[in-house]
Amino acid sequence: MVNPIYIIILSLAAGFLLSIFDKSGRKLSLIVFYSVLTFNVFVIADWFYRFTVLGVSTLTINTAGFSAPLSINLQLGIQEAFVLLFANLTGLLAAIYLIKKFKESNISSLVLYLILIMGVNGLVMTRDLFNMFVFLEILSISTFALTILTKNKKSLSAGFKYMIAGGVASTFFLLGVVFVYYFTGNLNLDFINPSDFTNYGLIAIFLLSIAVFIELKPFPANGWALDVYESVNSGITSVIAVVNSAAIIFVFYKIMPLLPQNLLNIFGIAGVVTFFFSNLMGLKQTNAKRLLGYSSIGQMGLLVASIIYTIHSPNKLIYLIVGGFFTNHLIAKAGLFWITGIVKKEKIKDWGILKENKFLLILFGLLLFALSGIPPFPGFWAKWEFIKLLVHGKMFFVVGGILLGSLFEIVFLFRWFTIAVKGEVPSENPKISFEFSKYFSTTIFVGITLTISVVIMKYFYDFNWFQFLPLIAVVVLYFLDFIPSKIKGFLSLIAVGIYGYFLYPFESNLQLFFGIIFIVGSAINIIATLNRKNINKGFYGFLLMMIFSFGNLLIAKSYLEFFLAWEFMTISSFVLILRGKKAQKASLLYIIFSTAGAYLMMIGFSLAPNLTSNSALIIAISNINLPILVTVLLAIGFMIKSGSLGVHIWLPEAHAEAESDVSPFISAILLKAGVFGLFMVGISYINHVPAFDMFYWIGWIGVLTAIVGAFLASFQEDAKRLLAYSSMSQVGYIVASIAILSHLGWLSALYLSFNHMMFKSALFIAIAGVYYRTHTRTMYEMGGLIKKMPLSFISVLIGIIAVSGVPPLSGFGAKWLIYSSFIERGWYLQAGVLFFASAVSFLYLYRLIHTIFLGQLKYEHQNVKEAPIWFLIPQVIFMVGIMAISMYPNLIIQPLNSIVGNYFNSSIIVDGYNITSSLGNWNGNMIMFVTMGIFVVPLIILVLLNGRTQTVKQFNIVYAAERPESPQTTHIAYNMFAHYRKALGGWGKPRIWNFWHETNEWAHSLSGLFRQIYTGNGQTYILHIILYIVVIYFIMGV
Amino acid sequence: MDIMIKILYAVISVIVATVYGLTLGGVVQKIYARVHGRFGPPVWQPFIDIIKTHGKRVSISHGIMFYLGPVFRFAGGLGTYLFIPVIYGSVVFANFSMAGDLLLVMYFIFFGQLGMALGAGEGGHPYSPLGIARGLSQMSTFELPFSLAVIAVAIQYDSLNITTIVAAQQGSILNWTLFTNPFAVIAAMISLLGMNMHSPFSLVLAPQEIPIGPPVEMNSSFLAILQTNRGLFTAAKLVLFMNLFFGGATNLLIMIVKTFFIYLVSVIVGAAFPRFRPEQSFRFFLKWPTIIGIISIIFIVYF
Amino acid sequence: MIKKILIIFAMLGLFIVFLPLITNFEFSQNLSELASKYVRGSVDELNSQNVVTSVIVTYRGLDTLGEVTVLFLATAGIGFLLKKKNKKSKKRVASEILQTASSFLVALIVLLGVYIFTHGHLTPGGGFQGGVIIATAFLLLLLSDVNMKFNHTILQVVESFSGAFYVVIGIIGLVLTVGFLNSKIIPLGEYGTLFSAGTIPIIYSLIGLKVGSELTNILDTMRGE
Amino acid sequence: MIVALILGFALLLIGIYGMLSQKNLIKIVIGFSIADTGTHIIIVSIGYLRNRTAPILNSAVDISKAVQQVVDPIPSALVLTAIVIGLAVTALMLSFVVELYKKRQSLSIDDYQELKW
Amino acid sequence: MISVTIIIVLGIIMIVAGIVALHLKNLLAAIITAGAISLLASVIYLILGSPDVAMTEASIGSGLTTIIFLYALNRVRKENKDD
Repeated sequence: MVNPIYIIILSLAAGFLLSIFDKSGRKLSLIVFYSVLTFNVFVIADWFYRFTVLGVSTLTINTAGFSAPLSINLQLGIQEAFVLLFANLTGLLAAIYLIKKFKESNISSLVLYLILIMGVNGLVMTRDLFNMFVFLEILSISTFALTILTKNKKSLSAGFKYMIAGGVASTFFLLGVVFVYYFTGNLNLDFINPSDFTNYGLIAIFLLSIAVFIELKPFPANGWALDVYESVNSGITSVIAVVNSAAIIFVFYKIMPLLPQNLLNIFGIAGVVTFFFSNLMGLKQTNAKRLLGYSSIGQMGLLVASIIYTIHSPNKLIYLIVGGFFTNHLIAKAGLFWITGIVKKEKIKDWGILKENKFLLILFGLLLFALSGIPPFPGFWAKWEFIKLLVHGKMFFVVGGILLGSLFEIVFLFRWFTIAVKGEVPSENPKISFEFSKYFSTTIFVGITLTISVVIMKYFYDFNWFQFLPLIAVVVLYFLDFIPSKIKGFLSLIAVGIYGYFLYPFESNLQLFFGIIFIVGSAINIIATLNRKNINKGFYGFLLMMIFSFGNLLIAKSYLEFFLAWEFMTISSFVLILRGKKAQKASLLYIIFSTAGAYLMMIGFSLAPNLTSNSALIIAISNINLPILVTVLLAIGFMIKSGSLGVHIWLPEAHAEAESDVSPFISAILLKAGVFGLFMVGISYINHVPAFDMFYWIGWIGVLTAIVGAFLASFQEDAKRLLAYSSMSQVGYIVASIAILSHLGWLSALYLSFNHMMFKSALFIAIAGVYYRTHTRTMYEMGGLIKKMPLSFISVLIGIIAVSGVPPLSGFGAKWLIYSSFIERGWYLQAGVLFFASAVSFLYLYRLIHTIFLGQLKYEHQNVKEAPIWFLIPQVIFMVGIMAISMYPNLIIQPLNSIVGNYFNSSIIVDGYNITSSLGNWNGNMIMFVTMGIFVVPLIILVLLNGRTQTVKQFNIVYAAERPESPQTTHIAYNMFAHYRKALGGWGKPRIWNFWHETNEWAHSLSGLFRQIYTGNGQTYILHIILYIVVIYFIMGV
Repeated sequence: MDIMIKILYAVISVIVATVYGLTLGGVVQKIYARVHGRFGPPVWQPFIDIIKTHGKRVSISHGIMFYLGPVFRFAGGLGTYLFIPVIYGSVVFANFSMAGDLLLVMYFIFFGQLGMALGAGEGGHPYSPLGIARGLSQMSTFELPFSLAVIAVAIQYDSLNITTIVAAQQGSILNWTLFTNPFAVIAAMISLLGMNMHSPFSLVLAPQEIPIGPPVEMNSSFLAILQTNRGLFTAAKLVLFMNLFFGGATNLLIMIVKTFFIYLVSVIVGAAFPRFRPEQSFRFFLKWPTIIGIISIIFIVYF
Repeated sequence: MIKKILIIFAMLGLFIVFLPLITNFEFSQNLSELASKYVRGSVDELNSQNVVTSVIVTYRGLDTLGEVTVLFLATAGIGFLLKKKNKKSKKRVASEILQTASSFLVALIVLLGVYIFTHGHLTPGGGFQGGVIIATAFLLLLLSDVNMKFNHTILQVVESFSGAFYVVIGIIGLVLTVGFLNSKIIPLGEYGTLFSAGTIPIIYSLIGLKVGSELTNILDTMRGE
Repeated sequence: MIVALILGFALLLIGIYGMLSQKNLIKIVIGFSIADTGTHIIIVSIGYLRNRTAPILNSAVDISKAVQQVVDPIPSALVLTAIVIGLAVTALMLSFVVELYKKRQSLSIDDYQELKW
Repeated sequence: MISVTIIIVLGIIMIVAGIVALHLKNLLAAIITAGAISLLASVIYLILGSPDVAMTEASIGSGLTTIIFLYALNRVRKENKDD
């Protein structure tokens, strides 16, 4: 137990003597330097341990032999210890990071650094206002001087701007301090009574607080900070962004009790405004460090807002929210700044270099994920609880600002990430030099953030290992990554099997049904991935993570568990999509839309009433009367995931650009997660029908999705894109059927979901096989492959028949159910549009099979072989499945009937194989046999009558005027439905795409517009500060 | 034994329909010729054609799908026909209509078209996919008014069961859908023009543009099957229309009379109008008949 | 132009912010409670005549330590920033009379400085003022002899050790468990004499030395070559 | 002494105005220094009590009544610290100015805008 | 009363000096003028009963700061001459 004042003493003594030590060599001074920094960390860590675990009470340290207020006193409590622990740790690690610099540079740099850290400790612990000013100056001056650790024109001018801004701020702080003394006769925080500030006395407190607030870099008075972040050495920047900020935010926290409520409110809003605008302006930023600067400033704004808005909450919540934001920002930002120093690429577009260095890329990714508030990192929990708190406080504008700001942040952070993973390696300096110290610090921080994440999950939320499972999967497979891909594939298959076994006893059959889609469907699809060669680092980890999060969705017992699984699903699928060769843009779109959806859901869940039972959410929700707003928000969130019209534009990109054996997962299974969610909303809805019939509109959206998806699919040249739009269209049917909210409707939705899972998996895998052999997805580059890949052809044939709904295959059942339910419900026009969509679907289905398998074989494909066995196995399984339920529809209709029977009274009569609705009937079995009969009989006749038929070679086209020369000119495939597009005229314009494109452009233009205020002129920045002070003063209105 | 009798009846029914359909084709050829001022082929010309093409010495196949294409096509025609109760009250002509309802029939129409398209596709002739692309596009457009009309009918009779629909139209000529729901009938009849692919909607076979269209590579027996199917399929469609809109038929004669006149409508229109360009055709179907179809639904729901 | 208008707005705004502080200002008639305690305590507890000194060195000793640190940082920062150039500049010889006179004066001025910081607890002034005066003495040397070179090692040693001793005196208080920077760790002496007020004169002397050497250093660095 | 207070604020405003309006880096620092002086005057004038003497309790002051006779020592103590800190900051600023000038041979703040947006 | 008058007179001089210092083209003169402000300020401190502050301001504020300013100016000028 060391008195923490020794931190100050030792640092000072060492600082004073360091230049003397240096006379006998740099080694000695370095040893002293690092020992002191380490000492600081240990002292504080020891105290932190005492406070948290042993429950020691807050420590007060008097100086000069007098007690406060006579003398200056320091205080070390759990909060101080928490802040200081991270500040000192960051200080130490940043120093380690900078070791090379410290070895070379002037001894003064060590002195400055050491005293900077001392200043932070003093600033956090002191309770005296003027002492705070002194420590603030110590901190500022050492920082000013350290900005030129790497001296160049940029860092010098940035440093100067920083100085004059800091100078102005401290002048105001000083004024505030003396006027506080004038009004209260005291300088010690513990002895100042906020009620002494009557009327214009508030100005004193205003000056004090605004000065601190300016130091926290509020928008727009923060240009100087951005310049500093951009130009200063990464190690020092991390200290400024993290250690200094931590200290100053704590100062703000300390003086907060003095502030009147209206000023607090203003600061809260100002924090949110800062968060929003800095993230908005980050959109257009291309310089890596400046981008981090924007993010950093934004996070500080968020932190301020979170401190202000949580002030009246229980301690545990404050720790989680403020502590979460705090550590999250601190660690992630420091780590990212360090990485920018390692990578040494100013422009974000050059960051493709990172993919050469996998370890660094993982660190980068983890830190970036942490910064974006993705589970399990602390920011996620903080955001969840914070939004919940704000929503309960009805502060919707604040919520909107924060979430929109977060979305912008996601955009630029993930853009950066995708560039790092997929971008081009810059031609000059294509190697990242290795420096152990730099890697060391960054790695430690990543480790710490992961530890904190686990601590939060374990101790704040008490999740069980099942909820951890997606993460465990990633970690375990990360360590098994050296194993060849095939073995990992088998292991994954086994793992999914075991997982399914443990998952199995479900509380309801609906869960079981989706469990089959999610788990069994995934398992079969995994077989296709066994075709992978080599190692395939990271693939199976994220695949398992995704599959396990699907399963966890089913058994989630609370909103948070559901949302957690949902986020895990999003992240893992994002990473999987990103693995595709050109998936940079696609994955970015995906994550942006998913996040937007997730944010809506977050608000929705926050608004939802508490659950009353301890069942899985899908069951418990039936007793919950969701307000209409919640229903809308959740529904939009789920519909984004299922690619409904308007928010579908991520879908084709993601499906098309993902690796070809990943696409089936996305289409066949991931989209069903959205469907599952919609069912959840529906279950609550049917039990508590609100005044506003929202599902009517959802129904229309589903219907329009179906038709637009079908049309879009028809105009694609890319096979996977075609299938993607087809998925969109099919899920449109499902969404519309759910929206019917009737027995028949839900029956159709479930039936189609199951069917779609099978035939779309089969189709995607078949196309994967074709792609594997031909290396192209562009359909007109193929043709005639039926002769080379007959099995794939059969699979596609069965697949498209099932999709199209032509009897006798199971697709017809879906169509029959859907139309029956629509007409029964009275949604006639919708049914008509669906009919149309269904007819249009023939266009793309024929196009798919014709342009790939029929027509003229290309010369370059003369030697392609049938798809590998691993692709064929799952296809066969799905074929068998489709045939089985086609022939014996009862296999599926019976159980579905009983599932839906839990929610609605059954409206169909199942008699043998005959299914009768109020409108008509359908006997799948009989249809199958009749069809077989009428197919076989003519076939036999033909074979008997036409024994002389001879098969001719390619190009022996009998009735062509000329013998065609090249397959390219003979194979009609390109822009096959050009005339249709022409007929559609103005309807064929990509309006929705244009809309989002324009939105994007607008956001970037706004970003460009707002950042014009940062003229780069130090004087203008001062003007901003002064104007900011004046404006806040007038808003406060004393 | 029951099933054998059923099959026997079905065979009879199919043969009758095929013969009738082919004859109808011959008659229409004749009418066309007379309208054009020619003498025209005999009404049994279709039968002669079938036998002749079948007798061709050279028979060429481009592959398995090409081989199966005509089979699919014929099966489609058969199926469509077999799932329709042809004559109200008749056991022989009830076919397999108990297997499903109107929706089944509508979707079974696609079966043959899809199969044919696949077979033609493998033929490798550029005209085939051109024709199919046109055909599928046009099909999607005329399906829209047709489906609206069907929905209107379903609303009207609160059933999708063809037998039920026919039963509801019995008793008086005024019970026919034609009179109770005229808009639906108009929409459907316009669709029928497209379905029958007569001028001005003869995009698929379009003689001067893509001669013959999809079946361009079909020869000998393959072509013969297609020609047979053309008769059966035409009959099936006409019977379906008769059932839905014109009160059905209680005996063979009424059926022949009614279907003939239904067919005549498209023939007359075909003789009077020149062929549309593809996009004109698509746009046409998506405009007027669709509007009429929507009107029919509104009409039946609100009046 | 827009900027000018904004500046005027800003200034006007600031004026309005400050205005209530001026218009409503009332001079208090009595010392605040805290100040009264300081005044009394300076006599009763610290035995120091100069209350300001008591406050600076003892009561708010931590501030002063920080203040010294700030100056130290500035020295370090300036040294870090303005690295010496080894460029030869034109020699300019000052007159001999000036040099001799200044050497003589330096001793006197240093003596004055020492007087001021040792008497900080009795008269106005103290470590900082004394330190500045010492630095002025060296400034005189710098001005009279352009080529004057200080022995930086000595400066550094003085600076470092005076600072370190200051801290050590603080620690003694901690070790004796009466608190960091407690000035009562040695006898308080007789009121009003040089050796009174506990460690105040010692600390002020150390501060004086430190400040003097630091400022000399700053001046030397700023002067450049 | 309200006059001193007004003077202090006036100097503060003049200094800030100088920082905002002057292009020359050295003048900006001068402005800062003037503002600093202004602040110090404000602080001292806050501590002033009418008709009282300096808080030095030598023979001129009755020690027992010292509390009624001296001005507030706290602001003086604070100002002392503030002045030293002001010096430190000013000196550091000036060395920045010198270095900046070395890099670009200009004293105009408008010439140092390469970092922006 | 005398002290108030002195402060007013000094104050006016200081304010004028402040404005002049900012507007002087000659930097040397500007620095000296600014130094004078500090010097006058120390007189005011003396009047306000703070001899400690007065000493400090005189030595640091007006003395040392001005010298540092001059040195900085000198360096800048030398830099200019060198090139």
